[in-house]
Amino acid sequence: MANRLPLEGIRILDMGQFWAAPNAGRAWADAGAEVIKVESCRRPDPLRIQARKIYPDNDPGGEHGDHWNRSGMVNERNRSKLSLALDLSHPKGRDLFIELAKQSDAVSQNYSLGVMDRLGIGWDVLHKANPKLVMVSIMSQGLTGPESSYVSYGQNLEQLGGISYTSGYPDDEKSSVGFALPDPIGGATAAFALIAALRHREETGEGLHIDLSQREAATLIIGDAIVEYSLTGQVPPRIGNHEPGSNPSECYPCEGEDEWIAISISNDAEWLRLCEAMERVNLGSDNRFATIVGRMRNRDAVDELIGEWTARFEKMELFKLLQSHHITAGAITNPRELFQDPHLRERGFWEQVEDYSCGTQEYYGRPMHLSENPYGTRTPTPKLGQHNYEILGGLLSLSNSEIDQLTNEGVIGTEPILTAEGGMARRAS
Amino acid sequence: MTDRTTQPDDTSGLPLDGIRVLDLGMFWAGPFAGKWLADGGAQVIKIESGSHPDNLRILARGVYPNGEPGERSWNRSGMINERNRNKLGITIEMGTTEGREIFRRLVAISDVVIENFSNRVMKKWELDYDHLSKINPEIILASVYSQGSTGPESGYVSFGGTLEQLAGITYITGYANEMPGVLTVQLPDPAGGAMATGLILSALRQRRLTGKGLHIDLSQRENVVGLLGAQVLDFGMNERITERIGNRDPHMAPHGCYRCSGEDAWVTLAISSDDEWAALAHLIGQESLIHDDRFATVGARHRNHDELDSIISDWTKDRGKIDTMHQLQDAGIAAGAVYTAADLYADPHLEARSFWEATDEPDAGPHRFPGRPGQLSKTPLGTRLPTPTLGQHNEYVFRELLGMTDDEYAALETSGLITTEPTEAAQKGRL
Amino acid sequence: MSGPLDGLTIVEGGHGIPAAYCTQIMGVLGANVIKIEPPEGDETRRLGPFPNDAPDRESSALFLYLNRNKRSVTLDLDTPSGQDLFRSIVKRADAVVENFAPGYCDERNISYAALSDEHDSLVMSSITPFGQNGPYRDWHATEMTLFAIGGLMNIVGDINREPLKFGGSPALHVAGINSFTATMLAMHLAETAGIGQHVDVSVLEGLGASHFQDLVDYEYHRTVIRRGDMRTPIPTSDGFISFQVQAHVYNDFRRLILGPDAADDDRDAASAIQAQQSGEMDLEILTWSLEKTKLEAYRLGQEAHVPAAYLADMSDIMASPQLQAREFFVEIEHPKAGTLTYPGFPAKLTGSDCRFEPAPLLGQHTHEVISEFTDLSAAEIGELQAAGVL
Amino acid sequence: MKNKEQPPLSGIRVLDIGREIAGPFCARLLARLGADVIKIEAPGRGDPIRGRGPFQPSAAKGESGPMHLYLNEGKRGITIDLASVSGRELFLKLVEKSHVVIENFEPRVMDKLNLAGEVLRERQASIIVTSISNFGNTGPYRDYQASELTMFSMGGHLYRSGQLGRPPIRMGGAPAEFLAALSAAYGTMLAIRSAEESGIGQNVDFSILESQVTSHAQAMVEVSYYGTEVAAGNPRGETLRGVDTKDGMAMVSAQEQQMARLAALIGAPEELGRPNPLDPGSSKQALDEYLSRWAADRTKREVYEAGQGVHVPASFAANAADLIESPQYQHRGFLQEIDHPEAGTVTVPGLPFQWENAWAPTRPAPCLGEHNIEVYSSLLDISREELTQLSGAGVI
Repeated sequence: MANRLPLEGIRILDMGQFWAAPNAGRAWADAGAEVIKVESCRRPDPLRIQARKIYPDNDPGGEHGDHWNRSGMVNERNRSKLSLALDLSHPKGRDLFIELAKQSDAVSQNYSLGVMDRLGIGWDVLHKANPKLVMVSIMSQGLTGPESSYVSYGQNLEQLGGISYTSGYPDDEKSSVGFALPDPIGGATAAFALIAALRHREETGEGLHIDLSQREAATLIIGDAIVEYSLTGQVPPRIGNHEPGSNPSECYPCEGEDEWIAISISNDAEWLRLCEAMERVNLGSDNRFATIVGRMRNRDAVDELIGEWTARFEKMELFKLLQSHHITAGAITNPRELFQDPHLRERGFWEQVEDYSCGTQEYYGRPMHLSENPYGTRTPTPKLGQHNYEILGGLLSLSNSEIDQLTNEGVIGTEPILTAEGGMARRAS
Repeated sequence: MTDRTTQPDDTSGLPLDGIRVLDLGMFWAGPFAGKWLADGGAQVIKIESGSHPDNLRILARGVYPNGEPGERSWNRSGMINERNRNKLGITIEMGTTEGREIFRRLVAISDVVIENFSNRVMKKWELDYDHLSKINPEIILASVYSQGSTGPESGYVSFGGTLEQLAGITYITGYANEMPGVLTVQLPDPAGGAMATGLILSALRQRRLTGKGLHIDLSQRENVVGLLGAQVLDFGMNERITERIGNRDPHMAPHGCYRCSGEDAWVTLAISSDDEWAALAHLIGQESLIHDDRFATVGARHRNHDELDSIISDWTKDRGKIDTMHQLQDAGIAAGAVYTAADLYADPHLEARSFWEATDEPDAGPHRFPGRPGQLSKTPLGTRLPTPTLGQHNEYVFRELLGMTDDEYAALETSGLITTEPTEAAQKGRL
Repeated sequence: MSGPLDGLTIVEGGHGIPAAYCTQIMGVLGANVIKIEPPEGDETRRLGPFPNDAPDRESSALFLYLNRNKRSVTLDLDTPSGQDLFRSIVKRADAVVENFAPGYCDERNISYAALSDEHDSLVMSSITPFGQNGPYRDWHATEMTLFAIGGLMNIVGDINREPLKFGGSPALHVAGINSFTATMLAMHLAETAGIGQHVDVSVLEGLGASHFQDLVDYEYHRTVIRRGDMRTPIPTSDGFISFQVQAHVYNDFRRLILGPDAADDDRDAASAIQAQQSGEMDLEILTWSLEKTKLEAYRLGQEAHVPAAYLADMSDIMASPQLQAREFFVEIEHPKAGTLTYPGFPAKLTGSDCRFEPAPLLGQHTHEVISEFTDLSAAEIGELQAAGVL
Repeated sequence: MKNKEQPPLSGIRVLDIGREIAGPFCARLLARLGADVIKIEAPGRGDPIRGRGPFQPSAAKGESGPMHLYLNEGKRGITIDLASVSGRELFLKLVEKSHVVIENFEPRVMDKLNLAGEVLRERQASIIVTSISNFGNTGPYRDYQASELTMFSMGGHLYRSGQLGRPPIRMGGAPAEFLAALSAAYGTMLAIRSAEESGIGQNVDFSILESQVTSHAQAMVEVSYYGTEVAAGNPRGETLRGVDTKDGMAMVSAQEQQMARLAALIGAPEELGRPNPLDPGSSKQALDEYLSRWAADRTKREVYEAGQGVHVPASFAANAADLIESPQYQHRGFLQEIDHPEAGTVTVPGLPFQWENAWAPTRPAPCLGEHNIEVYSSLLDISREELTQLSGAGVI
């Protein structure tokens, strides 16, 4: 019983594209849900055919020439799903989709505002078709409100959500960097919102529509700034790498070009341990540095003496050395280093997947283990339309000839029709 | 202001050097304050009279060396000698106008007057604060009343024991759920004496700031109620009247007094945390009890306190109280043997702290008496002078301080205003 | 002026009753008392009773009483940052009154030696159960164990049963009074001669110096006094009273009980009193007492000059005509605990008034005091708070 | 069947023994959806986050810090000394009446307290223990110490931030911990679902480092496919392409197909709207110059509105004040006012999604031990006398 996956028996139509929504879809699929990635040959997930394409060894072709099935951005975040390539702009396509919705528990989508309605599969239609259906719409700024139709990328949402303002060097507002975190944040939010909604549906018997705003999700990261402003009337200042209560907390140079380590000293005892690690025990009793106030008032001197010491070490060596002295430190690592990192390797974080068109590849796993539900990638990311027959035949019990017919009419397919690409950029990423 | 040339002792460097105190105190609370000030270096003149010596000199059942009153028993009473060290002793018949005139002359050259009569006496003598301040505007009068100078009961007489009852201590002392007992350790007197001393020192500060003397109207009863603040607030908070709970504690458990081997031998112990409980269980060789549901948690130990008591008693009953105390303390548990006077005098810790101070009374001989609660690092306090015999320093005080001539002084002696012996009537009280 | 200790700044440290009660007295007399609490607060905040028996660190009856008039600063003295702030505060204070465990201050470089280094006239009173030295220095103690070792418990209770502690915590409170006195003694020298010093107060020795008779009995003729058969008080219609009859009032006492025309007893006072105490007149006394209330019996006795007393419980105390006439009780409004009735102050000093402000909330004055006593900026204070030092 | 007025997680009880940010925020998300969340803190000191100000000068200690008010809103608060036998027993009694425990101690702590999931399930088979740790409950870095800065440093984002010659600069707020809390809430919901079906609880072992690694747009798959991320070499110095306005920074992220509309908007020559395929960079640069001149005498909101008016992704760096005044947020009721006994009225973000009755009516962050009586008497029916004993012994 227990090792039955938590979402077994749940069917989700995942119309997500780009990043945030497909991420959520993968999370559900990994956890046992039957997640059908619904694309169409006219409008496949833009990441299959559009900007920021990444192919194994940078080779689009591969042996079958199906480059749209070789896009890393897609393959990374659509694992464990089924694929149905269904042209929703075609009346038959729309009807089939509605039929599927009747047999599904949830629909997830992140089209721009209004697209679903234009396609004739808006909430009202689907809810009517299946009163128990749960739909999650992952929007830039939600389904309602004066700015709900505005378009944006992750970096815009970082700004509008209030993250950018608090980021960067205290002395330079422009120095903040885009990390496009609103996407993973939005995805994670959608993932847990849907499970809560499903529980609600099961207890009340009524479907519902989750209206999610990625901008609001981004604001969660700096929620305390809102509270602070409401208390003090002051906009909290940008504090750079400083962490409240930690003196010092900063990035210090390491051996090599542009290599760094972050150190955060949260109390006097930790400072003493750092002095030991630096073999400068005498500094421990140096009144300039012994107390928090001292270290604040002699900040430059502190940074200088730490910096000249750290510069002598390779960052990972130093990371381990500092940690062996129970000092809070972290090397500034890049993706390559993370990919090799022994800790992540030992935790089995990286998953080897035998992709359909890319051979064996390694993708990141998930940030958690469930002791009773060991879950993970069940199948590789499907090829476009890979499960057309299985799904239409199985769920809608269409005969093969009926399905062949749909194929010929272009309602379903397995190859993108590389025309209508316009307007993609308008969609929330 | 004091002429030191013939002063009986040297107080230079001590905190109160140069302060002169007239100590009319009787019994305990007043004299206790006088002793504190004398220890601190003040020149404290204990004033008695032949007709009214300090009652402790002439108690019905006094305490004398080897139980023998001997000659001049009034100078051999332990109760007087234990609490009047470092003072000068004189006699004045305060009942007479002449006597009070002499007293007034002393007031003029003094800083502090201490008295613990009932509140009628000083008025009757026209020596209340209003009168004294006319003689010496900078004088500080410390009245250690039993219930203060005002109010319907202000004239009532009391002793430490009766004050304990009136202030609520006696009611909450006793075996749980049983009739109360008349139980006393006379705590109000030392408490009142100490409070009076602190207030006198505060008053000296006020005088430094204002240039004016003042009257301290202290109620010993109130001083004792002040020791029960939490119980007073509890009544207002929860309309709860604190009752007797024996040796139990509202927070700590086990918390009690347990019989040890030997005659009337007992040890107390108090457990304030799970860790201390574990330590105790180990010590008494009952590790299994540490996680026993009856005792594992704070609430459980309170609920099953009776069981705990018998378990602990079983362990203590065959052990010496002192050894047990040491064993418990070594295990980090708050414990104390129930000490008798003999145990106190024999205690190595008090010995190491030189708590006991040697005196040598002219008529009672060498003895050791308790020191004091507080020790000063730069100006150590100690016993410089034994308790004076009745009127011992008449000559110094009247001749040196008041500058009386030989004739004046002789006249005093013959008139019986001063003496070194209690009157017959006074001594009768001792029969 | 408001109080005799106006202008004195006292820093209080440590947990529990003695130091807090000592500085409570000083606060009532006008001193500016700064209570240094660890970030988790003084232990007495945890001790009941509480209003409606609901534990709350802001409304412990014991804490509210012991800490009125004070300002509370939270400071983590286990960190050099906290110790440094403690030193800066003391630098501008007149006295420190603390009851940390012996050695605590030395380990943290806030001992008298360290503090007086830059402050000649500083008075520091250290209050501990057993004093700053000697074999028991580091022993644990409570009200009861000190009452026992102090030799007082031995004389309380019934000789055939276990000795008793006094109800409540009077011994620890008296230790606070003793500390007040000892501290003022040192303050006198500090203020008049600029000489500060360290005052070592031992609770045990305070009790050792508070024996009425049994020490002397032992010292003078090696007699060990113990508690006797427990005397029960005299019942009245609504409670209990007792008389302490002495020689010179013995016949007044006879007339009180037996009527105005009772003849004098021709025995000598001592043996007469002994007879009375061993029950000779009990029947007559009962007949007399049972038809009176305890207050009536008390008054009649006192009017006959016989030291009489009634066993007052807390309701009697609060209702006492005497205490009310003296306006002994005061009402203090506290933001969390509400308005409650407190004991006032046992003495009235001409020319000055007592001060009664509520006890502080935990850390209520941290910001205020730190800004007043140090040159720290709001931002620096914020960092210290975030780091858990304040 | 439950009526739909009740929030989705009503009936679920969560014991939040978390501290600082990740654990408490995870619990707070569940509280907002109607779970009965009991925040359990150490007596006296409480959650260290309480120390994070700014505070009003005379505020009661630890009750009115913005981060605390934000993270612990919607919960009841009690105190237990988990390290004491008595405290541990109290906690286990609560576990018997709860569904979820959320903790973010360092991994060794729960074992040291003998409160590992296996132990808890002896008392309550269906209990779920969500553990959010920096590096996870296994692996060589398991017991390493970390903070927001060091976790974000190791997450593979920081290396490309900031300006050359200056240290890398972290993202504002606490993204590593908040993102972790959101994902952990998902894991917890999965476990709840599983437990409601099977009656069997489990441990959710969550790693902040791993959640950072899964938060990359493409770098990880680039490494996997190419052996190196495209952005390799030295990427630093690249910052947001912001433009200065009269009152702050804005940004216009026009893509090729949007250039024409942008050019028209800012009055740039039409040809700049048609980038030269041979040299797209040059026209982009020229366009940027027009853009900055155009933006210089407009407010950040004007730039935002105008850009969006022509369907060009435009935005501005909103600060807390802008967000509270945002018409969009006000329309959606994302920010709400709560009255707090110590702090007064504060504005707190709700959840970033909504449906009818999705949100539980909330309550202000609890004062330390505020609900001891309520919880201990009503839930465990412990007498007030015993509560006073427990308080005296420092257990609560």
